[in-house]
Amino acid sequence: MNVKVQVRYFALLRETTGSEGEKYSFPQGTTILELRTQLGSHRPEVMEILSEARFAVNEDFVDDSYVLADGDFVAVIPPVSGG
Amino acid sequence: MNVKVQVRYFALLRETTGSEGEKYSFPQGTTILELRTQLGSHRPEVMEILSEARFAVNEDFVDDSYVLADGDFVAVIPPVSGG
Amino acid sequence: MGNYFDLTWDRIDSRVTADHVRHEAAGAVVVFEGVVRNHHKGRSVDRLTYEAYEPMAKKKLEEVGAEAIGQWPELTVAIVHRLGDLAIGEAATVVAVSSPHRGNAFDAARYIMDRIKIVVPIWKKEWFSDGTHEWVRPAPQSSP
Amino acid sequence: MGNYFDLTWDRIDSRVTADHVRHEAAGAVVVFEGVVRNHHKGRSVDRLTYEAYEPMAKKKLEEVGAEAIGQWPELTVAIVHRLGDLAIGEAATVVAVSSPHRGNAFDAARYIMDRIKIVVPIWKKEWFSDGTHEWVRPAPQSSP
Repeated sequence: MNVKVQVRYFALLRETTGSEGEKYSFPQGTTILELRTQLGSHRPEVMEILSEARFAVNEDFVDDSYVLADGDFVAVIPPVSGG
Repeated sequence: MNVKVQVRYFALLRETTGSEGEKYSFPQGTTILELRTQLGSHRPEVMEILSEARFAVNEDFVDDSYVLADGDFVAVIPPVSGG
Repeated sequence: MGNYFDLTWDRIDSRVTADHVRHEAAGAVVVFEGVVRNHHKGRSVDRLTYEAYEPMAKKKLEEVGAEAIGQWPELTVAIVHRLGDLAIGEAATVVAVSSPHRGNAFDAARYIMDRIKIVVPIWKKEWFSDGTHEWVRPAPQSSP
Repeated sequence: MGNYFDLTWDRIDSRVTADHVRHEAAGAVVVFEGVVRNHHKGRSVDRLTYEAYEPMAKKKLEEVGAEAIGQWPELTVAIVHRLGDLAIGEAATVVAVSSPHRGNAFDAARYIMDRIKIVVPIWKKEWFSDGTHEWVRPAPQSSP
């Protein structure tokens, strides 16, 4: 069985992909590290941004070992510059 | 020849002396240290305040070695508490 | 009155932000305003655009406030961050803190700003006077 | 606009004080307000009276500002100190500084407050709720 996740892009990543986000389906057990790699191979133009980005799931930062759950809302967070 | 100075009191010192200040005449060569001692012997009730006070002449702090000049305006500055 | 955290698309009134933290036991109020300036790294800037992952940004502002109160329990904190297009001189962030004593108020305001720049998902695009624009890549020493 | 130093017998409007330091190259504005609080060393306070050696106090505020600008040349500084009778919640001092970057603005505002409490001839009398009153003898850790 696969897990379905919603991936959301912001700022530079949104503009470079020309997309607010995408829905993906991954095998159960897929981690953020694997997601990071998959997104990069799917969109080579954002590989560098992805390498610097953190990921948030359901509004909290997660690390690369986080295992995706069905229905997760995954935000890709390039280095922030607020304040 | 003597030097005439105006001594000015503020805050606790003004209230304790019941005076805004006094005019004094001292022998030439009198220092702030000597003034401090004289004021204290003249008004024993303010000895302790005087021992903690700094002195300003013509709106600048001076140290105990300052020699009074005729016409000096001498302010006695108890520890400040502004801000 | 009390702790307050908000994102807004309207101009921030720093007086209103500060009023949230005023109370009778607070002897010190420190207000920080991060303002759009007309230059960055030697380049002339015309305006800025701020974009946020809004629900997470709101939540992280609240968390940063809670962290500060954890460190300085007598603190009251208000943080407002602006989104959208900002002209030179407009405030992007206003942080107001109150405390019985000033040392903690200064420490807390600075701590909050440092943390905002790390954990709050908000991004800034600079529109330069030469017609180009760029999403800011933060460097520790480059920020207001 | 620019550096500004004043003593006043009227309520201080911190917005007006802050407006003195705003300019297009200033990315950071820090405003400190020292506010009359309802307690001091565990005693309940009703109001305060501030007295100054006025010409010297004005001059020393200017000197403190000049010292800060000497250390942080990009700084703009405004300092206003209140005199007379103040109620709880009213500002006794407002210090506003602007700088291109926030670190210097925080450092400078704190420096200025520390210096004011040493070199500016202003004295504070506390009127306690028990009917007594006392000129404050400063202790480094006791001030807002």
